Amino acid sequence: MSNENPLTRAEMAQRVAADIPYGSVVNLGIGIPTSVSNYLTPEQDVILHTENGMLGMGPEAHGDEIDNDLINAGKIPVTELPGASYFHHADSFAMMRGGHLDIAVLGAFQVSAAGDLANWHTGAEDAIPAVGGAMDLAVGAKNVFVMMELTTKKGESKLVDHLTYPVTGLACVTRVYTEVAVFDIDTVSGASGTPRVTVTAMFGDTTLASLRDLTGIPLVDGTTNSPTKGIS
Amino acid sequence: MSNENPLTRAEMAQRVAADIPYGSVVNLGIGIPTSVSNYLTPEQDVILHTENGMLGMGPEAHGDEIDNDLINAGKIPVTELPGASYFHHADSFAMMRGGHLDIAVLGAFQVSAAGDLANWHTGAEDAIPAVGGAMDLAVGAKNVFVMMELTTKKGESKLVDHLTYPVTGLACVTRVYTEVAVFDIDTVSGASGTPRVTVTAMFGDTTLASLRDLTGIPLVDGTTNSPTKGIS
Amino acid sequence: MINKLHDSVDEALADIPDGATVMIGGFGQAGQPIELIDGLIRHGATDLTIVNNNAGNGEFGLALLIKSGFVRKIICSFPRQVDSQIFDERYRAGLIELEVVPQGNLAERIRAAGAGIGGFFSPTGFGTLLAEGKETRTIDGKNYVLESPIHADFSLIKAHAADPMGNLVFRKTARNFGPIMATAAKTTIVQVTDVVALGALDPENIITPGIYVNRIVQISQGATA
Amino acid sequence: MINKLHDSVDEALADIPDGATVMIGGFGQAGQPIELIDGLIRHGATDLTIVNNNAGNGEFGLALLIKSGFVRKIICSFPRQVDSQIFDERYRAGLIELEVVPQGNLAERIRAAGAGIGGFFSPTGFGTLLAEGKETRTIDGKNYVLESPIHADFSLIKAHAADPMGNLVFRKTARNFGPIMATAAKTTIVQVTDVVALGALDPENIITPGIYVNRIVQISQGATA
Repeated sequence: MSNENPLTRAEMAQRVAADIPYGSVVNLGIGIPTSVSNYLTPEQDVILHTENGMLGMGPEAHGDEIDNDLINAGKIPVTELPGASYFHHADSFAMMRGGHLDIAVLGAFQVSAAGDLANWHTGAEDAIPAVGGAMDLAVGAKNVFVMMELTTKKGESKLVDHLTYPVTGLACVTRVYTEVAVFDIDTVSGASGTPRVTVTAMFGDTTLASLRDLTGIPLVDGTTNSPTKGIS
Repeated sequence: MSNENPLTRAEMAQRVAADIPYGSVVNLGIGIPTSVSNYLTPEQDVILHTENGMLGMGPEAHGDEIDNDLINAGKIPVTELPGASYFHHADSFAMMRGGHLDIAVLGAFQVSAAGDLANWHTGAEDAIPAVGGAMDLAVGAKNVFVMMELTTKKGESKLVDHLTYPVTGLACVTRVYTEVAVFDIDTVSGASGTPRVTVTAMFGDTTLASLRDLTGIPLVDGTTNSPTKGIS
Repeated sequence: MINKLHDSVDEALADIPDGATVMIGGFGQAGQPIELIDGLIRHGATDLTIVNNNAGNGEFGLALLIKSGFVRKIICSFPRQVDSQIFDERYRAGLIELEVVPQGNLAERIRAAGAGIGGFFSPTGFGTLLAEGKETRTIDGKNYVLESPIHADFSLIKAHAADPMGNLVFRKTARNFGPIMATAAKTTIVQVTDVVALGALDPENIITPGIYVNRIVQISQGATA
Repeated sequence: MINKLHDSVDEALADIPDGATVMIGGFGQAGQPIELIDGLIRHGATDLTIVNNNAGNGEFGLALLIKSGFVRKIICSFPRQVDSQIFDERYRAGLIELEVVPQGNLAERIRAAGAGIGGFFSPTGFGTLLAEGKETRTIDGKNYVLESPIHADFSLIKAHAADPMGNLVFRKTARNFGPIMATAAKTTIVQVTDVVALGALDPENIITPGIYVNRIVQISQGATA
């Protein structure tokens, strides 16, 4: 699929940030999802959770602010905001697993039409497995947003009918942000065998036909609705 | 069994207190076991746990010391000692269940030769069941000491071959203090089917023969050893 | 700025429906949210399932709620006390259902609900009447009972101080069930003595992070409902 | 008076035997007890099973311990990092065994060991390679994997301050695995920056009660092993 005017990564992050409802508690995954924090406004009052035991994480620390005891999941020094709290690892993941986070934003190798997520293992024979908190976030957060390019370097769709990469979590992804479109996944229908993927926004010269062609998924047209659908 | 010179309840409590090793972490059950605290010396450095979320509990509070937010398991106002800490109920019972308390001292209706404990329910048809933390203490503490009169008002032994009252915990009691004798129970052997109950001390004019006769248990004579046996 | 402070008890409790499962904090009187309980009685929702360590003491708070007849069932560890006459009477008259749970299993089941655990094997209660009908398993030579999480629709708890985001600190043994019940309910309502400014609580010392708190009502010390 | 303070790292670690399971606190560098790890290398116990979130960064601490060849197996959630070259090399050479556990299951399994739980049903990892061969169960329509506790012989952790009884407070995200690892080991050894007098820590703010701590070693800030 060719597209002359896709979103840049910064624009994708901006889009995700704009879609996060007021007062949400959010975990931003390592890598590109972390950049979403650059576009959150103070008025959104979003509370950031980091798996290593903190709510109310502030921006990256610089200069004198750097404290090696205060880092994020990517082990980068960060700051604390008023109202922050610290807790141990079992409490941190209880918070996650217990469904208390509103949104986790994660990267992905693949997402299936049923909302299955693959983002922890390439499946390569000689790869050293390392999962971190990915599986916990996938099953724990109320909403899992994925940020990824829609296609691989070879031009294959990463939104697929069935995963070919090892699973991180089943029926967990609720929305996928890509450089050419945003997809909402109805995981409830998906779990009962009738997955439903709706295209809620398209960028540049993307067409629904081209997305259907690329993904092979019977995408539903949701672009006529309001651009930002509510989350549960 | 007649005995003209049994221990008083205060003497029993004194005896239990004297047997608690230096630095032990101890939970004293509601009722008579609570009185053991009256005989612990500062030199013993015993740390008292109360199930409602505290280590380092001090003596009962009086007058201006009374704070309704600081109570023991019997809901009596108490005080805090230097080095005390507070924690929530799940943490308090994790501490208990996880085997971190050295000794629990409990009352009992019956104890069996295998170390089974009955202390929560009379078995009466119309009794309202109420268990509190009894079952958690029974299985959680490294050593469970029971304090009880050896006989019922009808003269029946409360140290029995098999419980007739509803079970609180199986193979958990390690020592029984009564007004006429102290019994050590080898629960490890008990669990494998060969219970072994040793009499380690007798008071007044008690004889081993009279104890065997009363209990119907093949009691081992351990009174020639040191009066206070070590605990695990 | 996030502000979870509500003006009144009645407003904070207004949406509790008939048939709700409501956890109520406290161990005896310590940590018992008396003013919220009094509000729940005024509110009048019926057919409630109540989770608490006890079944009320004396003639106030939880005991009064039970007396009101709004409680269909109580899940607790220790109903029978010297001053539990109100519960005792209704129980003997067959007017209230009782599920007795060993105290540590009660606490762990509440925690499990908040922590997304589907069930856990506890050694407590094995071989007793309270484990009858429950699945058991021997693991590494030790016997366990499978216990389930207890979820609630609402938790009513008492804390010492809150900031506007709902971060909480407690006082002494009044902490007891508060922090775990806050995690196990869809909606947690807290009565506090003090409300402090955002940032006034040391992040190292917060016991319940605000994520677990939905509504805060301030009850001045010594106030009556 | 109870005093768990030891004079030196080497003395505190002296009885760790070959074949021990040793939990080591820290998430990356934060909370990693570097001086205790350096001591463990000097001590020379072999055939160790190490539990940590990671498998070492750079050329210090846990990475050096792995390089020493004393580690037979590591249980962790995230071994592969940009600077995990020491682990990577030994793993590819077949010189170290690896058990990868989702981070939340790792934390909960450690907590379960300390809390006397025989096993628990976790939704994390269901349907993935990491649940292969494990018992699964559907509870109320949700899928779970049965996970087991992880017990340790020793835990080596880092805290900010301790009193002589071993009550601990931590600093910021350096808290991470410290409090739960302290509960899961037969013997817990803590390195701290500050030692304070008994009573100097507010009982409301103690994160790890002294009951979970066996030995304390003070490491002055900025000290090298």
